[in-house]
Amino acid sequence: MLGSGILKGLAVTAKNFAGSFYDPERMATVQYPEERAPLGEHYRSFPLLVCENAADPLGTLRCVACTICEKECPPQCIYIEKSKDKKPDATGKPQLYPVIFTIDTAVCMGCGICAELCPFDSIKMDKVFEVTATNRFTGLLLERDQLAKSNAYYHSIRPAEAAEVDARLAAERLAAEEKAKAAALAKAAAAAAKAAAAPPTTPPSAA
Amino acid sequence: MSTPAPTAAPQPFPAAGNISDADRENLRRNGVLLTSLEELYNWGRSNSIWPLQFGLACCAIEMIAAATARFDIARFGAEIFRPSPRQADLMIVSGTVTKKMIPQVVRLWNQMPEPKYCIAMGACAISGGPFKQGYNVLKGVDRFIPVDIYIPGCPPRPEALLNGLMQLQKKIRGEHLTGPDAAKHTRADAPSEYAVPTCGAHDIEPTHNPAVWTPPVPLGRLGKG
Amino acid sequence: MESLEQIRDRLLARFPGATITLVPNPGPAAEHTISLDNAHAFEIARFLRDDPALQLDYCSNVTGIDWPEKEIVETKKVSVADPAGGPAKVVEEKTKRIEPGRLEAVYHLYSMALRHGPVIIRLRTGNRSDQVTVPSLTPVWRSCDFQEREIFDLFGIVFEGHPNLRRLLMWGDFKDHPMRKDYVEPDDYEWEPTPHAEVLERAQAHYPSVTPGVSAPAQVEAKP
Amino acid sequence: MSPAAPTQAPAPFGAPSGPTVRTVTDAFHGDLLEVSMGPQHPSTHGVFRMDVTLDGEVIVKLKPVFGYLHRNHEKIAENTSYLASMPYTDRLDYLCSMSTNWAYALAVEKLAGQAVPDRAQYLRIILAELTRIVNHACLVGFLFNDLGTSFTPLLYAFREREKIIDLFEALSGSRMMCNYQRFGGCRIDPSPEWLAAASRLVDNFPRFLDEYERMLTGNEILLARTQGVGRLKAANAINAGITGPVLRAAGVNYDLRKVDAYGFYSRFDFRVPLGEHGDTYDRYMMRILEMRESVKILQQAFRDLPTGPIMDPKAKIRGFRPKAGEAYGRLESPKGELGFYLLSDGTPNPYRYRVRPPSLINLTLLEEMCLGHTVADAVVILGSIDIVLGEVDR
Repeated sequence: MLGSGILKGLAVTAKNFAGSFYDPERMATVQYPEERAPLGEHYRSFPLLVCENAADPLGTLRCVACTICEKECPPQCIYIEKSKDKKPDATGKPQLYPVIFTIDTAVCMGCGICAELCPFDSIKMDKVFEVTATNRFTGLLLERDQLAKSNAYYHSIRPAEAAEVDARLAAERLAAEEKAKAAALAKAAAAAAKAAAAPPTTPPSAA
Repeated sequence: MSTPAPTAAPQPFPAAGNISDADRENLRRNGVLLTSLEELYNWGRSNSIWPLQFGLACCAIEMIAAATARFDIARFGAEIFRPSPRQADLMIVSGTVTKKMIPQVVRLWNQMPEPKYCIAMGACAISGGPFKQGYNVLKGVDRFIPVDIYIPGCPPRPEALLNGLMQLQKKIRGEHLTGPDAAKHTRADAPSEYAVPTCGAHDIEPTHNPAVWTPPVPLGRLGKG
Repeated sequence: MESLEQIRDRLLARFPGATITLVPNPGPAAEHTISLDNAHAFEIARFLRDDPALQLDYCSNVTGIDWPEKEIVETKKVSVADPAGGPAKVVEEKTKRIEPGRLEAVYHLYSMALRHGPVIIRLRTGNRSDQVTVPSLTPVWRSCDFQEREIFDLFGIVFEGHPNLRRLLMWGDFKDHPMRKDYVEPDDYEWEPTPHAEVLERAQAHYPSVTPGVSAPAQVEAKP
Repeated sequence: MSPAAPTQAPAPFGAPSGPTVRTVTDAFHGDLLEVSMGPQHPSTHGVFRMDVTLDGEVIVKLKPVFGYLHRNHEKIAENTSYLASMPYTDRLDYLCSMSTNWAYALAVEKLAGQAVPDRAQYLRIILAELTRIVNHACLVGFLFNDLGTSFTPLLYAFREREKIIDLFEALSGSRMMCNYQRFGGCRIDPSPEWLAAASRLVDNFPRFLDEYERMLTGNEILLARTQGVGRLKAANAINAGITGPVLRAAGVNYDLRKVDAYGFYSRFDFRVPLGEHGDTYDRYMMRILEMRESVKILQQAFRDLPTGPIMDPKAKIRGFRPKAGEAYGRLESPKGELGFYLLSDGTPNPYRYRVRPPSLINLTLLEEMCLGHTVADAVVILGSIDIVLGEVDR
């Protein structure tokens, strides 16, 4: 019968219309500002800079201004200026730090390559996507202090990844400390050995 | 809701055309319907923004997604995508604007009737985005048409577009029809049409419209080199 | 499918006088190519399509490549007899030669009927300025139509015999060939918030009055 | 079905085909009318433009005009590293970023002679087939938009798309621009929950397809508007380099998943659906049937997915420099043969980077397909070819 195909199709639509009142399968709408679909662990929007201590974000940035992200960023939206001096980082080791660290979110394409390549686990991807501005140059340019986010915040957006990073950094620090300790011990031992092997110009009682 | 200090001496009624925002707010609170027409008008406008059906690139897919069941832009009254610029209030520049395309974009903008608004959606429309190094890519649509809301992202999630739309609604609700800060479309002297660039031998001419855009202020980065 | 050498030998037998050379591909992909001379390319292409053993009926991809003129320094070790009668010395001798620039069109041919391929052929222009003509293979494979137009647009190779050789991607009045290596982009990004070396240089040219290193919106605001 | 004999001479190029252009102008026949459709046109899928010459409502000449989205992808890629081009390939065919990622990774792996672990190969197939489903479902929705339905099939398609896109987002971090493949493997290993969710979705997908088909396939308007419209002959299609579902709708059995058997496709059992008439209806059915075949492939892939690493341990992410040489890698994207031609001179940047865009080359015969039909049909034919402007203009 001519029109039976159309009627069949309309039956599907009618079923869907009725179903949209009770069938959760067919209730697709997320009432956006009030309710939000959860974002996955890996969701990425724009980069952020992780700092160890929220009280002193700029003093405890993990970033050492190595400029790998600046070079590798595909759309070239990162600008870094290295410091001339060194400042102690969270572990007390003197490091370079970025004097200027700017990300132009008007250009950033959120590919995550900077976070993937950062050897210091400093630059990570944020999950904030509701950004609007009325001026491209003042509203969308993120400076260093706007980018710096605490490690706790990083944990809150990506628990699994942050825990992994923390464990790795802790292990690295431990290894570095042990290495330093071992080096100190070896140095002491060497000094002692040297002292022992030194010609006995000093009386043995001094050793 | 308590109104502040109702016992104070009655304020003199301000002269016509000389009503400040505070006065207007005060009058509104006291139930004077003088300003309600403007508000009613803005309320109606902000809840029936008809966008131009105008997809440029990747972001257009997210714009379509924003119109589908899950995000449902119809909840904000903006689901009627008009294929003709003559019937549209809002231009969502969704995607990369190339130099070959910009004359058409400006022409479409000129054909839209006032009041009209522009949302630059996505990195490409704002600044050229990832493609800003391209020889045929315009480094930001704001070089030729005035942009009201910028939504970064590549592409922005549909929720981000909805958020941008809400910002635009807020902006529309705050517009005035009279007075020194009246909205652009109420002023006869404000430009509504902009010069259309031409495609020249090596580049578009001119490279930007000085009436809309001036080269930005460098933030003192010129020392590194 | 026959090997590339066999194909070349058959082509040489069929088209005496044609210059057909194998271009080896040193990479792991080992997709070697045949370079054809422009005089015979069209006939050879038709032969490749219609030959029953090859039946390369499908031209998948046409690529333009720009090889600008480049200076090649070759180092050769030459033994020089010592005039004083001592043992001969080995001296490195450097010769410079200039390899002329050229443009190249590369065609990837497959057979849909026999499901083999690719046979890759290359056509070369004489130079990059006035001898930029190669024969068009669009009459043989219609799929070259848009791709050859694109190469004409972006590289400036003129395909002789193309039925509709106009710019494909850029507008008609555009004069340059932007995919060439020496193409200079129009200067239209004066300043960016995240300037890199090249952009910074341009920015310095655009804003000579701004004192370097000073965070100075005020400096520019003072300007009209 | 055997492929059409290629020795069948294709119509000589430039020869008049379709109705001859009428020269008589009288009181009943006005002048020919030239109309520029696009670049802003609700039905040209982006910023595509067709300059059509009309005799009444019948098309007598049609010239496609490109370049309104020419974003210089190739030039940018030649000025940047191999890795940095990966996110740009997402933006080529922005509906199928996973396939484009894979095509680029495939070409680079061929160029550098790199191996890919088994698990990554399976993951790539899973993601590519999910992408094919997304693309075809959306395409059918867009095609019906072009036929004049106001949005309804597209709403159904996007409802399903959102589910798959959510999977992509959960895995790769972005809805559309996945940037997931790397040279020598994949970036993130999916969790067992992800795989279970994906497998569940795939198992449920035929139900959606049945519903979709019940709604659309028998529709008399569809039949009247598509059957016999925009016919494409097999010999012409081969000669014009048309690939993908458009070619197979014309009855040519050429699917790179079978021909090249790249990845691990040789391990999978699936059919290549073929059309008979090469008209718009066949092209529509081809998409529906391919989705069903993709579901089959996906079920096998979820069943057989091995454990193991997802990256080749020898793969280098930073400072990747393939040896000098060239390679052309191609695969069957949802649109057709997507190829990447790479020429390396041993530096970190490719010397020549070229995309063989199926969408562009499938448009070669648009004029022949549209001649003699009305403007409304041209819109439908264009919709059935399935173009994405990001790939057409690059």
